[in-house]
Amino acid sequence: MKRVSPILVFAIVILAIAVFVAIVGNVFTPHGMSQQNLLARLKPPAFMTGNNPSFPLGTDRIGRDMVARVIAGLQMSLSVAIAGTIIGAVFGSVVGFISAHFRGWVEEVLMMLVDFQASLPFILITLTLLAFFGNSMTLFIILMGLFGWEKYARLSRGVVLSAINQPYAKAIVALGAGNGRLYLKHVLPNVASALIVQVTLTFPQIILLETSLSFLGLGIQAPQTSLGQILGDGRDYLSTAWWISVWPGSVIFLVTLSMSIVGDWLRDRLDPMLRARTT
Amino acid sequence: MTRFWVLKILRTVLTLWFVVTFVFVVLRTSGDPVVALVGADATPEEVEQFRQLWRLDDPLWIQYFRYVMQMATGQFGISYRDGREVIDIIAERVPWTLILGLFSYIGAILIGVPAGIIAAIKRGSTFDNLIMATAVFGFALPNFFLGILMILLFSLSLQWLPSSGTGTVWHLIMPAITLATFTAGTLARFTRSAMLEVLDKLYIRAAAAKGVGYWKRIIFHALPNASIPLVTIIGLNLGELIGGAIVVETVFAWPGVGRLLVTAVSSRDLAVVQGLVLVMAVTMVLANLVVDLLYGLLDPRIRVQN
Amino acid sequence: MSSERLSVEHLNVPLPRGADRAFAVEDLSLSVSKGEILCIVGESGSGKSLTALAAMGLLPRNLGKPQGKVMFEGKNLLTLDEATRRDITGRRIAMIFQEPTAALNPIFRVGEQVSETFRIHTSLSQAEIRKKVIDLFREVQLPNPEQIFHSYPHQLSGGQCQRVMIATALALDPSVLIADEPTTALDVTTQAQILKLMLELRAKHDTGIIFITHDFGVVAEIADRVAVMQTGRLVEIGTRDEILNHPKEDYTRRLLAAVPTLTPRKEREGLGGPVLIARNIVKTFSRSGLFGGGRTVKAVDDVDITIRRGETLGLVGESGSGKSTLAQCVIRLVQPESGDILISGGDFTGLSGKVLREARRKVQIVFQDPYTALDPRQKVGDSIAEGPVIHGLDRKAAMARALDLLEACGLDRASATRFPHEFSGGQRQRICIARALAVEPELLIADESVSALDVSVQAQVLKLLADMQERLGFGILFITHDLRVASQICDNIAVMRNGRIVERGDPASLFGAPKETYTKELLAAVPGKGWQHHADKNEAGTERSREETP
Amino acid sequence: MFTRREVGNLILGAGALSMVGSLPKANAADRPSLNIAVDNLWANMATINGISTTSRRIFPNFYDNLVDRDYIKDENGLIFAPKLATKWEQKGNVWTFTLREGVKFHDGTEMTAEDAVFTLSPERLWGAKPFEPRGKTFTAGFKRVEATGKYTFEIETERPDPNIPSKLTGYIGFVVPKKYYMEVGVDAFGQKPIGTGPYKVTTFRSGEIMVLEAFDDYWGGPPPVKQISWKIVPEFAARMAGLVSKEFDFIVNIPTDQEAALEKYQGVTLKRVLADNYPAFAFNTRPDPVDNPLVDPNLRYAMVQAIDMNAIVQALFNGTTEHPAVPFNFTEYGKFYDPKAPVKLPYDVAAAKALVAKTKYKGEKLLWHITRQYYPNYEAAAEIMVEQWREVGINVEAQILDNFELVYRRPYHLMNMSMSSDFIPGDPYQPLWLDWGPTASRSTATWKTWDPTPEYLAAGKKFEEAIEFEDRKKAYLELSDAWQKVTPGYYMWKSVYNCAHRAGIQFKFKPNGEMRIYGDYFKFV
Repeated sequence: MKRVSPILVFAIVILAIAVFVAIVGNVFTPHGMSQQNLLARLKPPAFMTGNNPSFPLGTDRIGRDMVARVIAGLQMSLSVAIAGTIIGAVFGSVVGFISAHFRGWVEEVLMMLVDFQASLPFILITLTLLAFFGNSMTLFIILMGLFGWEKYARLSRGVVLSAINQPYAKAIVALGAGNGRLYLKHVLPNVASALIVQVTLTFPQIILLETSLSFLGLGIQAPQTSLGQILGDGRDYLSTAWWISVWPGSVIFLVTLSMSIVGDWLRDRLDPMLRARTT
Repeated sequence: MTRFWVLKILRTVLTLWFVVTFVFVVLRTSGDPVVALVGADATPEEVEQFRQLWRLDDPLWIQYFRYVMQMATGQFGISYRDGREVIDIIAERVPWTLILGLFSYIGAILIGVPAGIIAAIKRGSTFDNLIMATAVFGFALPNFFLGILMILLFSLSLQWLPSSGTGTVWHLIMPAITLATFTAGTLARFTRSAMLEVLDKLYIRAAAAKGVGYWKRIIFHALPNASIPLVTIIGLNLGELIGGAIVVETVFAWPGVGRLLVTAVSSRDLAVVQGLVLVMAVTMVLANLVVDLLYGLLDPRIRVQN
Repeated sequence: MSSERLSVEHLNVPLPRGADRAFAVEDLSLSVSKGEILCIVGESGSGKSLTALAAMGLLPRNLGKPQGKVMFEGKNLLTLDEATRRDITGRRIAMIFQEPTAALNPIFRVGEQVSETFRIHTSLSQAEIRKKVIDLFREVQLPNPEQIFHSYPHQLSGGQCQRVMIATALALDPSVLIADEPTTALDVTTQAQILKLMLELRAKHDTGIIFITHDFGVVAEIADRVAVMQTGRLVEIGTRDEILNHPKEDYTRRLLAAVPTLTPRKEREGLGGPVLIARNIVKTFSRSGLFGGGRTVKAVDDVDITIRRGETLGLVGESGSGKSTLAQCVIRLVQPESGDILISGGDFTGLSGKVLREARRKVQIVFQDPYTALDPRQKVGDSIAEGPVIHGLDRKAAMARALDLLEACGLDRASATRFPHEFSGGQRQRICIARALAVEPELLIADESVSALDVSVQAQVLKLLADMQERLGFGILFITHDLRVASQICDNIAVMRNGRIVERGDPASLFGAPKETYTKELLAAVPGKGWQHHADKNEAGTERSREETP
Repeated sequence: MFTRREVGNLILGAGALSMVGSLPKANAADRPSLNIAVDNLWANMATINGISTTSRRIFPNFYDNLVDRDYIKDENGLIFAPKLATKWEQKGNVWTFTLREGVKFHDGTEMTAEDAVFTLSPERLWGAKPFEPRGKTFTAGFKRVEATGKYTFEIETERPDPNIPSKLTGYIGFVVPKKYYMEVGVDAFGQKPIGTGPYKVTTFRSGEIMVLEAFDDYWGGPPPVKQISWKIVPEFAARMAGLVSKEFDFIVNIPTDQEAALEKYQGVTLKRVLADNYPAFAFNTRPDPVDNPLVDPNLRYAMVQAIDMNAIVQALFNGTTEHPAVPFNFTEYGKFYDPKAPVKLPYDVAAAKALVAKTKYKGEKLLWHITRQYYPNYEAAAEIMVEQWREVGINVEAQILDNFELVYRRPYHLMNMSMSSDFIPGDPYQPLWLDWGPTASRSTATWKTWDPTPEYLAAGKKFEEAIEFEDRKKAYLELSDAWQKVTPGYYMWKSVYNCAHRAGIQFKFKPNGEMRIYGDYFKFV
């Protein structure tokens, strides 16, 4: 086995902690995410003077516990990112598989759709649709799901095309296997690595997109919260109550960073071309 | 050769037609287009003007056809927010975004590409790790956050740079850096892998066998080949750049199309939104055409197809 | 002064930690003299290419620094500084590679790439360089040198690219030329031309040539001296006659014995009824798009073939002749435009859907590259059992059949639970054969199935095929570009060119008295055709699986 | 506290006072320019169509009122001074105004009675199809506006109205040039406005910038600043950094929590005023949607009693403003103000719970439409209130929307709004009657939230007709009671406007948010 770099270990540990905290939720903090304490507004974190010991990471402008806020934000951001990634990956991959299988005009039409999506900056599509249809959680998740589907479609079309032209796929067809067996049992496992690498790229991008939208006021709406929303809300307080934005900012940064590191590692390990080169 | 370009252009036109249709469909499915485009408390004159522009009593397909023709000739209508021609409003914003975009784009290329090259040729070294770590940092930080941090540091504390707006070249620095960070990071990573791929090619080895020196191999043999996929990614990144501009222009009060979009969206100035969508789509699609053109120039396998 | 041009003394090339052995090249000593062709032969992994790369200073970075000496004109190339060595390697020692198309930079005109050598090492003017390059092109017999000068690599054929590479190598009249399998990727006729060219050049320039190959036919054709390598070590070295006809070492003997003979033989007797009747098969490829009007290529043009039970029909021809397309049409991986295919008397062309999938059982294929022919994420046992499962056998029975087949193919039953990457190329090809045979086909298509294998492995796989055919009685459509192999295994051979079958017959008549010029050309191009080894009969792995007719 | 004065006397007395705003002629060449970073600019700068906080702060720099409120002489601006009108007198139903002579519009034409009359005319404000329809509210009771000479005109009202000069201190008092206005139309006028003010508009791009240049033909003499640029800088951090680093001379809209931090920087002066304006919310009292639980007044009472607004105001504004415990009982209303007025619905969680129990309300979700970042701290307060309501079992969802158009889209149960109180200075006419009465958008627009009760209407009629203070106060109390009985809304706090400027400037910030860069309000020091 190759030695594992400490950076990778760090990244995996960060992601594990993030997922754990998001799942467990705020059982460790006595405060709810929307529980306010108007007498304890803008309290600094525990290591600073003037802190309130029951709020280890401080409080926000209406006296809500930052620990509870960040955990709730993390839950929301991760959920949105996961839901978005899954929707995008599944939809995009299906489109890719379909166009690779049918070729011809089906492929042309689907790839045109891909071109269309790629011809607009995604945030523009998001802003426009939110403008036309109004903000709602469902639309928001769908939009996050639409993010990056064209990348999956292009990618999966490419890898599927090359996979089904591989002799092993031909041999399996020659054995008399149907399409279901061919694609699900043989092609999918073999293209999965490329798709997984793409997931590690899309996932942090969705978190950042959600953050950007929150900054523009179009992200997750109160009373729900997300890391991006806390960060956006706290930005006016950067010079007076830095902790409001620095905590969620750090979490976003660490999660994105870790995901990218894991993604790079996965790509190095899973990309057959890279692997062939290094051995 | 000609066929290749005819096809390309046809595809481009089709994509734009898709965009136009998309706007039409969305407009139609999201409620009464009159209300949507001129607002609930529009004056009867506005409504009338709008009805005339779209001639809403005609059958849908005629409306659609006319609408497509209008979009094709750049008649985006009148802004409901300030009553001016949408095309004029956009036109006065475009140069600013171009300046910011070009400046940060060139900056990102000048930083990202050499960094990627160095990382590739020093593969596995501390230097490589350092560059790649910086690159990841570059896009792990939300750009509005980075922008505000920079304002607080360089404008408020150090007072080296102007905090926002336009005027001098100094005004350009912080927004450009904020905008370029993400792109530079992406480019560095991509350049690295493209270079690594090319450096392992047989023709690089063959060049070495001919006695071509190390740096000459890198610059004259590897780089031109690596630049072929790089051009694609640079083209694709234009979208990210425009997307980034939406946020960065808001942070730094930069009067470009990105901020226009944000104001237009929040005031539901849909004629402007619609115009912007089209202008941005045209930009992206043209950029993709340029990329294809460059691709052809760089890669004789595409250029010379008998 | 001795005539020795380049000598390798006690060369060691370390492998990275974790490799299966410590050194890629170990304690290797050999030399090449003026006007001499030294062939280094060995199977894949024997370290022959790395020796060349070490001499040129082009070793991949993941390998350690080579130790020992590579002496050239009194200097040890291994200890020279980069700049000096580069000057020598570019000017005095030149190298050409196995894949000429990959060795040329795709984005520069080939004339430019040859000129570059002059620009680096001489101070000639642009016009002088141009003249020299065109002269060189003429010398390496490139047609239309002026036009080639302005062409891009992708516009040239593989053979032309290799000529360009040779021109580059010869540009400064080097003292030594290292050629690393320069003809392996080329068609036989092209190979013959290149080999001829090498001989001419040697005669004209007195260049010392180190020629790396795995093909004893090539060795027989051009070598003055031969060095045999195995796992990084030199096995023996001697003159061509010594090595080819009187080898001292067992390993050399084993290798030689594995080389298929070009013995013309008759069709076997007792062949059964037809398992494949293909009539008037036509397949056209067009490069059309939305507007049509693209160019069309008739890959298969009105071809008829018949294969009987137990028969092996060889299909030979150069790349692009349509052999593989025909095979894919037969197995319906590619849909022929017209023609009828009957397998075991049943129509195969008109089938679709479920019926087609069921009928596929009757005809199976084994591909050229064993590395891509197996699903990398499927255990080999499951791979072999999959066919029977698809065709309705229950998993247990299918797995039992798979295990039996593994054993029959000379593999451990325990290998069933392992993944393809744990096997060598030859073993994988056996697995592929087992997989194909698991559905008990009537017809087996072997599409260049042994071309990528080392000569000893090739012999084993050929033997396996023949043995299995003996046992199960299926017909084989055997596609190959190697006439030696074809002559050894086939009952009948069809020669294909430009989508048509130009001539057919049993090896004896076809090789004995070819009618078509093309067949004659092909035969003439077989390297070392005049040479036939006379290995000891008791050598392992050399026994013919069946009687050869004299 | 505010000093209370005899408003009526002052009005009569003020006509004789000398004009304000005159200052020594500045040398045009060496006048400095100003950069002002604002959070936003309204899209339209016409006097009525452009009504908003963000335009109000700029308006008096290029428009002039007919009548001025003098905040220099009186903290509360209850002194009315001549501006474009130099004299005014009332005779029964008719007010006669005399205009200042020699006043020029920015396009060089002279302002005459024709322009003033057009400004207040039915075709512009209160006719059947007025150019600026919102004018109707401000001109209720107008019967006739007519020029009687080149510099005199009359306003006739349906019944005697002592408050006409007061009304002309506000938006409707900004005089616009008839000829230009008619030539370009109201929309174009809103984009390229012309007035008689000390500065003229040279550039206006609503999403970006407004540039004013000194109008040296100003009747009050050349203004002190050569050019004023109002630039939109959406991010507070950028505004703050720009002020501290002296790129901006002024910034506006400083989040309350950041005031202290900003004041710590050298050379930064923070100005804060309590504005005559109240952020509020309206209850939708109508059965639209049909299942609207808020039709039950008990639920509305409960919601009011569940809010600890004093704590919220203390927390969000650090005590810089206050919550009016009784609606309409505002301190700026002088004699109308009663510090001991009975609080009918005080903060009382137990009472609120009891009230909820009396209703059929079963925890259905109530939608509260809120315009994004429109009123400072509104969203934060909303988040707190939603929690406080949750405690008494009322489930409110605050929906933050991009603009009012969306806020006005049904269904909703609560809606944000703000109420100005200064249309008639010192008189509760606007919030109590103008904003809720039978002509108000609250009760007439498509998005109306209540139907005035007969009791309210009757009290309102009395109030409108009352001329003597005692009658008016009595009617006011009756009207307020009628309103509170329904409780169709809730007044949250008195708005705080703030701005900050660099050293070297002496500036008087007006409580209505106006930033007058001239006269006694602004000086370089």
